[in-house]
Amino acid sequence: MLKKVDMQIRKTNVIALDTVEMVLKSTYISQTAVPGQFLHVNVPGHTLRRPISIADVNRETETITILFKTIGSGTKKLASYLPGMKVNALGPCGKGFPIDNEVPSNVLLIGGGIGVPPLYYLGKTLAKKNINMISVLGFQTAINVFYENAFSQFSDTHIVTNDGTYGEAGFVTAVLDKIGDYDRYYACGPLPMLQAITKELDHKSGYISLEERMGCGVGACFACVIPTDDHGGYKKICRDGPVFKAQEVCL
Amino acid sequence: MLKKVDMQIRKTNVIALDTVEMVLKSTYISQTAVPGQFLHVNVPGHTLRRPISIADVNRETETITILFKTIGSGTKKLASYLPGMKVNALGPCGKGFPIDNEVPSNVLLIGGGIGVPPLYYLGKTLAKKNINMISVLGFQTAINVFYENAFSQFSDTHIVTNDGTYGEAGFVTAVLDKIGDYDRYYACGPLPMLQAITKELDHKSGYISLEERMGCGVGACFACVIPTDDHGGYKKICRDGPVFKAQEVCL
Amino acid sequence: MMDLTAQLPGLNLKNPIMPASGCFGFGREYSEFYDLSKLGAIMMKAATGEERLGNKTPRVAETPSGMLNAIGLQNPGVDKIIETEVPFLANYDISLIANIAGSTIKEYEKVASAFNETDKVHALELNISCPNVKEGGIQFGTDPSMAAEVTKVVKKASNLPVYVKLSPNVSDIIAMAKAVEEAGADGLSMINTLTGMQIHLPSKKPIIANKTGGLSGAAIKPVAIRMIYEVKQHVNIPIIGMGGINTADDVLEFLLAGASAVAIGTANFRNPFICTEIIEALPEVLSKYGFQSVQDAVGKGHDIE
Amino acid sequence: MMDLTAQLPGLNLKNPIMPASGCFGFGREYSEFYDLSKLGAIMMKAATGEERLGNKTPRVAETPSGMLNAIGLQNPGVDKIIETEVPFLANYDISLIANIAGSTIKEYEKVASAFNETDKVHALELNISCPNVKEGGIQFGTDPSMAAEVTKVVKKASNLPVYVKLSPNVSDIIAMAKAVEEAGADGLSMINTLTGMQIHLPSKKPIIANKTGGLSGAAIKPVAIRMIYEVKQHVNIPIIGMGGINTADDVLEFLLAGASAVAIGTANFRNPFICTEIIEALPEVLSKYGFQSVQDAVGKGHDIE
Ligand SMILES: Cc1cc2nc3c(=O)[nH]c(=O)nc-3n(C[C@H](O)[C@H](O)[C@H](O)COP(=O)(O)OP(=O)(O)OC[C@H]3O[C@@H](n4cnc5c(N)ncnc54)[C@H](O)[C@@H]3O)c2cc1C
Ligand SMILES: Cc1cc2nc3c(=O)[nH]c(=O)nc-3n(C[C@H](O)[C@H](O)[C@H](O)COP(=O)(O)OP(=O)(O)OC[C@H]3O[C@@H](n4cnc5c(N)ncnc54)[C@H](O)[C@@H]3O)c2cc1C
Ligand SMILES: Cc1cc2nc3c(=O)[nH]c(=O)nc-3n(C[C@H](O)[C@H](O)[C@H](O)COP(=O)(O)O)c2cc1C
Ligand SMILES: Cc1cc2nc3c(=O)[nH]c(=O)nc-3n(C[C@H](O)[C@H](O)[C@H](O)COP(=O)(O)O)c2cc1C
Ligand code: FES
Ligand code: FES
Repeated sequence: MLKKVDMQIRKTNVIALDTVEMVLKSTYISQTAVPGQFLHVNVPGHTLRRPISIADVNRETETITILFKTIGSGTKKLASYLPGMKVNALGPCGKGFPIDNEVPSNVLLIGGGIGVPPLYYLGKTLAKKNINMISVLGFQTAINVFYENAFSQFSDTHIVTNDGTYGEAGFVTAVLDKIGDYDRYYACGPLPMLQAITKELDHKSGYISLEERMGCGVGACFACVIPTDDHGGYKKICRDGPVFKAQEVCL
Repeated sequence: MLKKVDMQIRKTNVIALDTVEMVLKSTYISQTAVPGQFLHVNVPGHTLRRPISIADVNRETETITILFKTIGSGTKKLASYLPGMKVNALGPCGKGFPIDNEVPSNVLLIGGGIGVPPLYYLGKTLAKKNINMISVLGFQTAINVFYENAFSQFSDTHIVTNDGTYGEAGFVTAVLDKIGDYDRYYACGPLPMLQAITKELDHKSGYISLEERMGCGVGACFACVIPTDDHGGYKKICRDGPVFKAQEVCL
Repeated sequence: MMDLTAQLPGLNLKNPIMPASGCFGFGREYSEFYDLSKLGAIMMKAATGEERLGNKTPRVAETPSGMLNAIGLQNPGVDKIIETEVPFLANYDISLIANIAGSTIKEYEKVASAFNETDKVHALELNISCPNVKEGGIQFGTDPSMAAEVTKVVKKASNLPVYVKLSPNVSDIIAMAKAVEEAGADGLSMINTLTGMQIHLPSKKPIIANKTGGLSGAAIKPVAIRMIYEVKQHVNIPIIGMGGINTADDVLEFLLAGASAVAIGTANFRNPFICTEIIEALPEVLSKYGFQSVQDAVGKGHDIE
Repeated sequence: MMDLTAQLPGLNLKNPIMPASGCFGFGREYSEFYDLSKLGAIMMKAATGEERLGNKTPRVAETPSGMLNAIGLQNPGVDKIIETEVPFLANYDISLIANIAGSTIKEYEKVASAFNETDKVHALELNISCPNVKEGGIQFGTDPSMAAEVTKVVKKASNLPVYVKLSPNVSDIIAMAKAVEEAGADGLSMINTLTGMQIHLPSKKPIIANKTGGLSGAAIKPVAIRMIYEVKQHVNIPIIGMGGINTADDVLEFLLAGASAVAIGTANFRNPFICTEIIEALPEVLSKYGFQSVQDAVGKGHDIE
């Protein structure tokens, strides 16, 4: 169930260009969050909350990790916060990736830029189920790259940069046919990336996590809808998503 | 000349109910400010600056002191600032009390509530000229009283509280006929107090310091005008004042 | 004890606080945060004759002290709402206000009569001011004679009290208010959003897919207060006030301006508990400023002449 | 080097930034902070036929991301302004725009012809939208035919290019813009303030002595952008845009919406250096978003159809 929680900042760290890793203490969120869910984060002085994915959970320390890129005034303000200060969030929001017993034994994780974070918690969780994983993580340029080592702990990890300054050059789709076999993919990243992937991999079972500008973050305002395939219907990304079956929604 | 300055907070102190004393470092303001001038203080997140009187200046430490009451969101935010943080202000604003060679040797200082601060710097300055001073300081109730000792250093000081919980009971006007003689008064406080004083002491030479809601604080927007006696004219409190001859303006 | 009740046509409210239409869906999501019975009333999301899918996304954008939205009246249609949403809300001890919208007078009529047949809805809020739909909506909201006409039709189609929701995007709000009062409106609800736009620099396009959107939140409060204050001096029907309320102090400001009850929209997004927190804070604020009851404060910002 | 120049009727601006009327007086105060020659132009405080003393105080109040003002056109009268203020400003290498106001068409005519006789003023800004005076002002600003009439009279009374300053407090901003364009306006200036009110809880009265005041600042930026964007699609005369500009990013947003130059009002109060800081920041912002010049960005927020 969604709650409004105050979380104390335990640690913040700039881990790549304009990219902040923040560790937050919350008993409730750490006990209930599943991979793919997000926090709707309050930023004082702002009318709307900011949706940020849960990138990791540690049930022992009762902490969660978020990773965010400083884009505009909200994330910049959040980035200025120091350990000891409190952050208020609604969470855990939305539905995460399905991690049932039917997860096939070989899966592919595809992350683009700031879409990488939710895949980390997913990967860590799948690793406990002994699923074999390949990760393809795309970034704009070398100084944007983060979490390569972290993903390597549980997966065969490929880094791609648009400008070729690190790893393979090009978009994540450039390496999709050079990697091993897998029976399902999980993807999160910018819309053009998801459009390319779902088209190229339309023969595969896949789950994608979507972004949209949000109002309430809880399903009440109809800001964050996405058309679904069944007779012109819509789903709400904040409540029915952000994770959808690749074939369920029209990108 | 008016400048825009960043000042570091050296000390903050709650000295009476909802009343904050803040010491700020500014070479420029400390060297140029005269008693009665004010700072137009920036409060981040607010459209307008807050006018606050200069309550004291220390040229050796290059610091100035302001005293303010926490009223609304601006002064509350200012009160939350810690030593080491910076405050931006325009200053020194306006014209202060005239401290020329014609100051008579016996003067009266009358302060009401948050009108007390500018009189402190005035009193300290006049004390150096060996002027004899009587101070009448009015507050609402005992827990609002501040700076009694400070004024006692240079003046025969009378405290008045509206409810009689400290010093004499009533308004400052209640004690005006019980004190010694003086040839000029300087007053700052709420409008009703200034109206009563200027009426009661209309045979005396007097200077009063006025408050008004301000826009620019520099004389450009015409927000802070006060009618003057000469053929329907207006003066600007922020630039021509805040100190005026008692008979010059229509309260 | 402070008397928080408010009596308006069709609405006997235990307190004057209700979520504004479109900002609270049909209550299901917020019912997970608190017991909806704590509210005075709920203004439901707009209902149209048939299902509407609304506008393309993005549908919201943040602005200084406010936000833009162009949802475009997405809703499952009045019949589905009556079938699935009204019964859910009827479980709570609150007044229900149905917000009705349409592109044609016929559609308004249809929606109004459909709600008339349920006995669970206590009043209608006639939305003639939604700036985010291509046809209808806004024309009704800026032309006094069209507003009067649709008010008359809806009054005839239903026995429920009708609160006409006024648009602030007009030259003369008093003329609008008087026109619908004469046409039989039982109350007014004001204000809806101001039409605005934000351009996204990287894409050089309006952020909102619909280009323009409705501006709500604290930024518009001075416009809401001004319009309510002006209208209060010219009509005799009660006003439900809204536009930028974030605190119990804000609520009192609306009461002083002339509102008899208030609605809270955008503020729910930042704080899902905003309505209940304001209900809890209101008694202290009222007594701090010398009022014995909500009713006592209504219109007290006007000179007594 | 980035080309910041802007060419508008009567105005050859070295950059598109000017302080907005009423927020900068006649430049004297801000000339103590920086050399006014850095500006593109100055929009002078409103001039009326005779001296005006304006409204009672308080005249300003702060609102969320904005402020209200009701100065009431206080000014020493057009003759005094021409005698004492214009010569001072003529010392600087900038374009001068005289903001003219009045209660009657005759008064507008008088003020316009007085400025026509100085050779130091480059354009007139016809203020038909001041919400803070009892007579005149706002009526001209909400009725297209009255707006057209006063525009015609002023055009006739003067050889200077006339920029008509539009009020946002109207149902149909396009109709207003087209009416004054047809009447001969050389350009538009928009927007003036939105009428608003704030009630002071302790005194239970409107804070502004005039009761209502004009809302300005960041809060109104979305309304300004929307109106400029809409008007741009319907007129062929240039627009000087204003309303809530605080940053060089904001300036670009106005250019994309369709403004050819911009004015900065309220932001001067918080930061007296705002105009010069924005002038300095603008080249980088323009090039960041791929523009070679100010002119290059004008209207680029519109679909190319
Ligand atoms: C479900 C979900 C999960 C996300 N997870 C992450 C994450 O883990 N790390 C991360 O860095 N970013 C994530 N984002 C994107 C993140 O929400 C935006 O980068 C952030 O809101 C920008 O805020 P700002 O104040 O910096 O930007 P501004 O541009 O100032 O924001 C203005 C408004 O636009 C909204 N907005 C701007 N960009 C986006 C966007 N891309 N998506 C949604 N709303 C946006 C803001 O929330 C705010 O309401 C996620 C978005 C969604 C929808
Ligand atoms: C020349 C001058 C000197 C002053 N010196 C002092 C001082 O030394 N100590 C002190 O505590 N106060 C002083 N004041 C009053 C002080 O400016 C206000 O208390 C303060 O601005 C309130 O801000 P706020 O954000 O707390 O209140 P809010 O009510 O939130 O402020 C909203 C707006 O109203 C203005 N405002 C509210 N009350 C006043 C007021 N009484 N006078 C002017 N503007 C007001 C604010 O500046 C702001 O623009 C002085 C005022 C003036 C004009
Ligand atoms: C996301 C959103 C959706 C809205 N939908 C509706 C609606 O369906 N019908 C309606 O009458 N008003 C609608 N409104 C307007 C609000 O009910 C309210 O009048 C306005 O937002 C001002 O109040 P606020 O500032 O408290 O949000 C909507 C507002 C928002 C922000
Ligand atoms: C204190 C004040 C005084 C103003 N006086 C005038 C005026 O005399 N003539 C005029 O046309 N506009 C006047 N305006 C409106 C501004 O010129 C401008 O159109 C408006 O404030 C929006 O811009 P901003 O948000 O940058 O302030 C005034 C605005 C303020 C805040
Ligand atoms: S953000 Fe409100 S429904 Fe998703
Ligand atoms: S505050 Fe602007 S003139 Fe005094």
